[in-house]
Amino acid sequence: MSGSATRAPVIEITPELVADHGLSPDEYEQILEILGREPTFPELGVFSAMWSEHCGYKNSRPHLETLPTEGPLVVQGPGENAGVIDAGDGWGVAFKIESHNHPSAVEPYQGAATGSGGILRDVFTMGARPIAILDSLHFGSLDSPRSRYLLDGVVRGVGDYGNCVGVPTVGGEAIFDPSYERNPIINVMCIGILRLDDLMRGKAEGVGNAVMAVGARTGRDGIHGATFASVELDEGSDSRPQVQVGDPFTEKLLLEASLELIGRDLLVGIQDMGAAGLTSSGTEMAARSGSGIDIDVALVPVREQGMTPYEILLSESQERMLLVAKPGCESSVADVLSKWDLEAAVVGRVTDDGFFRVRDGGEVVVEIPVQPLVNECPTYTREGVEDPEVRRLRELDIAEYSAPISDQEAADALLTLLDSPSLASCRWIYEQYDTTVGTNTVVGPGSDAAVLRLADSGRGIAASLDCNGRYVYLEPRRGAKIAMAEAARNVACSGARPVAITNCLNFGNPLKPGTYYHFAEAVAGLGEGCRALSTPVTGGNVSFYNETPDGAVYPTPVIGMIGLLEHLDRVVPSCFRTPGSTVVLVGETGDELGASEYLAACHGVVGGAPPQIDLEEARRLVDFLVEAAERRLVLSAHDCAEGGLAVALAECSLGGPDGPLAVEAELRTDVPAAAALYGESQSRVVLSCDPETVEEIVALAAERGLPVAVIGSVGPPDGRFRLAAAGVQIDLELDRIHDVYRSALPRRMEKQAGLTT
Amino acid sequence: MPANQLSFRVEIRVTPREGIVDPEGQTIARALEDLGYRGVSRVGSGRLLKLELQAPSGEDARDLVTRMCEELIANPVIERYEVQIRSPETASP
Amino acid sequence: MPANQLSFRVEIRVTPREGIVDPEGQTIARALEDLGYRGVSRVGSGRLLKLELQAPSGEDARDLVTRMCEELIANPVIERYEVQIRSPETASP
Amino acid sequence: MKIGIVRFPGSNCDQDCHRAVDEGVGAEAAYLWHKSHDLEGCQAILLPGGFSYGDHLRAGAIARFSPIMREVIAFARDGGPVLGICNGFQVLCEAGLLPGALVRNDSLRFRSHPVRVRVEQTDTPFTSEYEEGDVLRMPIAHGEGQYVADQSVIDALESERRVIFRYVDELGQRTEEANPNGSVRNIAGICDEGRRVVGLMPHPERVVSKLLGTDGLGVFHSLIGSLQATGDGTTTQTTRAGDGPAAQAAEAPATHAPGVAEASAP
Ligand SMILES: Nc1ncnc2c1ncn2[C@@H]1O[C@H](COP(=O)(O)OP(=O)(O)O)[C@@H](O)[C@H]1O
Ligand SMILES: [Mg+2]
Repeated sequence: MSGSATRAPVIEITPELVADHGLSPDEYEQILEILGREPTFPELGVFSAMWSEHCGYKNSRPHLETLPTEGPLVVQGPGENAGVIDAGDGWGVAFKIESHNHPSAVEPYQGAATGSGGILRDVFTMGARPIAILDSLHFGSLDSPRSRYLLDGVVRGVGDYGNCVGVPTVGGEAIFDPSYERNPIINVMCIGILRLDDLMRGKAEGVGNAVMAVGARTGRDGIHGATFASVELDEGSDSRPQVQVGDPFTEKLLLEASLELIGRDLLVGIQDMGAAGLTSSGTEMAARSGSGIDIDVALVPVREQGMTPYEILLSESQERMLLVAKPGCESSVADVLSKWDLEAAVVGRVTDDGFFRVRDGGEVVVEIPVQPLVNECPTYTREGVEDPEVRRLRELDIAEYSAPISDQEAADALLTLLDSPSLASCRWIYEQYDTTVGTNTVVGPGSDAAVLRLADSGRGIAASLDCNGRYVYLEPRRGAKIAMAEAARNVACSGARPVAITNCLNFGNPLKPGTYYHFAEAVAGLGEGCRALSTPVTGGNVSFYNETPDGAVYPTPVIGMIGLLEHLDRVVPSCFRTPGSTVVLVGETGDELGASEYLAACHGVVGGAPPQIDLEEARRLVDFLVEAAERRLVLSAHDCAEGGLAVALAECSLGGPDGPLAVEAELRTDVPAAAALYGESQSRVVLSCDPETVEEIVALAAERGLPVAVIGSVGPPDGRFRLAAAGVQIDLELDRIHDVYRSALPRRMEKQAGLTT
Repeated sequence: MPANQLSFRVEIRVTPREGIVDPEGQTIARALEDLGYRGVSRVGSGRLLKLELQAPSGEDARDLVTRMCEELIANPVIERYEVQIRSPETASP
Repeated sequence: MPANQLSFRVEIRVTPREGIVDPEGQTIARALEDLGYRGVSRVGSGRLLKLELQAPSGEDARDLVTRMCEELIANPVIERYEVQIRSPETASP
Repeated sequence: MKIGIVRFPGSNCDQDCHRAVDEGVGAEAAYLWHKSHDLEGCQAILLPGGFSYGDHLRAGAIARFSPIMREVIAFARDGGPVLGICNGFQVLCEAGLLPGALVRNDSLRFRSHPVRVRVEQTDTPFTSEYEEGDVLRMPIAHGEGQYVADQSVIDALESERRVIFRYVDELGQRTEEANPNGSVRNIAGICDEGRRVVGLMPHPERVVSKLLGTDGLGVFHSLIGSLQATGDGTTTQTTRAGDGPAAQAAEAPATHAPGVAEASAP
């Protein structure tokens, strides 16, 4: 059903109304200047949405512009629905990340589901078939019922959506810290593959070409979602923000129909109607092409009666796309959509006058020049100031925690860490995700990086999502560099060469100087990391206002790293596979307990400086790992991260597909025992290899200037986990630590069902 | 259990709030049409919960059920619920 | 549409057949208990379908709805259904 | 020899099945659109996994009314081999080609992980290449995989040896822990009375390559072998008169020994 939209009464534009739309008086002045007159009410809505933080990047753009975005493999950098890299032989990999923090805080199931839906659309509108999803989840402590409720709903939401569409969820991270209480971070990354010949973009070219709205009908849901994502969650207010409901079944139909339309060369351009719906898709497509667009809201299929132009323009109903058909292809386009039981309506035409013009039947209700609307959103560079409390915590004297510990204390600490939900097995989460549909998943969740088959090329794609918010909080620049290095290391552990990133910058209110400082420093660190590792940014997302009444969440710039693997049959697993193999530690272990999970989980301390990171060394480590895999020197490779060497070794022994393997290891070092076992010194990797190849590995590491030590062996038949360092010996029954590691999440989650409070 | 408890039969219906999409209802509507059923419209899907409740009075029962709905059974952001309580007299047919 | 059609409001409740597991009902029962609700028993879950129907008479409406249920809406292997039809008079409040 | 793979709106293992047939065992695979009335001469039909019609109402409830399902039902009633995997199994139960029903997992959660299933019977077109008692490792990925049926149906299934796959542990033992969804008697797959229609919840089509595991290959090799053994595979023409071109009887007579899967170039 479509008909004339309900004629809205003329609404007077008052200063209050302008303020309610999140526009400052200066910004309003700029609007008056652009238009040369007062805006109409729908025009005010359009500006408000496009100049929101979410669409306009007001507070972030100047910093984002410092990130490197070019490289030999980058086919499409930031500015499109998703980034694309060249994967060889005419194959491309499209990928992008998206946050859905605020909707998920209110309605975890639907919030997470619609986040997955949006990022899938961003990828398949590039002409790519989505082959994998990864999710980065940061929640409050699982001791809180609210956090358990949120985790339960989010996991179901991410799972049900991907499962239904048939895209496997193959990796991610789950981190728990009270800082995220009530404002969880839900970032979802999607990876798709395409023939580069089929690469599609969100363009609106060719005067007179039909602009079509396809997919679900437009309802009143999520109006001003983009603005909503740009304000703090207000505890007291009961004006519940509108939450959208996802429909993965329709999404699946849209996915197949879109790929068929692109494959048959019927389209000029296509874009998801995501945040700010018809407004952002229409104007962004026109802006990219330097064209104009003329639409009639009366032609848009709607779900509810009496929708006004304002509502139709700003609705964020899910599973909708805007596309521009090639001349003469309109009816073929309609045929394809109807084959997939989808609705399509011609709602307008491409013009060449550079205006976004919206009619309601005959009457023009919006007429805005596209370029300033899309590209001249005012941006702000502010003064960032480090919060003194942060500095105090960073400079906290943590020397006392390096005091000698007993064997018993060392063992207890390991059990505590393996029981910490951030370090424990995530199996409870990923067993709710279909990880193998599509038969591209060579390495699924539970490894350092997921590895996917790149069609029949014999090559692979590796991907990892990483961010330790505690590091970034305590020292943002270093924390961001660590996130970069860790993501690259994870990918390289699988044998793949890291080639590009997407990123999702989750921060608090940027108007607060402390948050702004975090943001600016973290982006600077990100840029350094990208340059040092030769992994340019191809896109990303910024989510501000992640605040709760207790303050901002930890600054959390999540890195989505993509790597390419030359020979899929040389992929390296994370965990020990072979009894009798030798265990090797690459990298230097320092006296670095600062910002560690050990301090947080075992001593309740958040403080100290995060570990040192030398990006040049990080790069040499990556080169070493890639070459070792290429030469088939290693049987497994696992990155040392949160929880230090002891936890890394335990993960290697517990995570294999055929059950746990015993291990016996000793690290000779002058570093105090607690730091040797649990410190989080960077650029370290635990390898296992055939005893015969040890020499070659040692030589290769030395060639790259990397410290290396043979520390033990896999699979003594006594079924124990033994690790000695600095005179302290951990000796635990394998089954015991396995139990703790495996049951940490289910033990907390399965005792209660969903709560809605 | 205190002697002065009464027994109630409760039925709770949870349906999508006005304006929230109902993909399930849409699919069922289409299936009915494909099967040749004519004259069907406004198909809406929902969940149903039945339970028995001991409470001192009908008013207490209603209070309790309302709290349950708000806390656990429905998510008011996207769902609405209706409660039907049959008092002890009418409970036994 | 023929002029002599009446409009009915139909509500269909589908619940697990006797003897068929109802894990959803059990889980909700457990959750309610965990949350401290006492005196709740016999929790059962089901699905709800609402629709509007045009039919020449109440009898026709019931026939039609029964056919829908048998053919599509309930699976007799595991489910039973109840139908409530509100006639045109009572349909408008 | 041609194997048909039905695509319902919401099917999402159709491509995996296609690949298992053509790359896995080198036979010809053809997609059959749900709106079509024509099996296009296929000698066996696969109903793939996924979420046909979004699993709305009940998994498989709406798909069974698709035009193509009318043909599939007729084909099956005439003894044509039909395999339903996951959602396909649900469709077969809804369509009445297999008894019982699949309801929500007892955990109320979607479950996705490798399981082990024991081959209980080898006299079906989809298990003839296995040995009775073989323990296969393949993934499950479903929210509604708990097999239920009346006691009399279960008794009949058991006494007629129609339980084809059962969830077991690494040692091949039927244990409660090995049962991922609460299915009665650990049932993972069954067949119809004629033993030509088989449904199972795990995904053999996901383990048909060296890279990802090969335990599912036997299902497809069995099918090819049994089609070759019976000559043209299909016993009768099942396309309704007037519905498109008459399905060609299989072009190639069985020239290979039964059980030898040979790539037949499409
Ligand atoms: N953190 C970031 N780093 C690099 N590019 C970014 C970042 N955030 C956003 N971008 C880019 O800015 C462009 C505008 O994003 P937009 O499409 O408005 O985002 P969304 O899809 O979330 O609505 C996109 O190309 C996006 O990749
Ligand atoms: Mg976008």
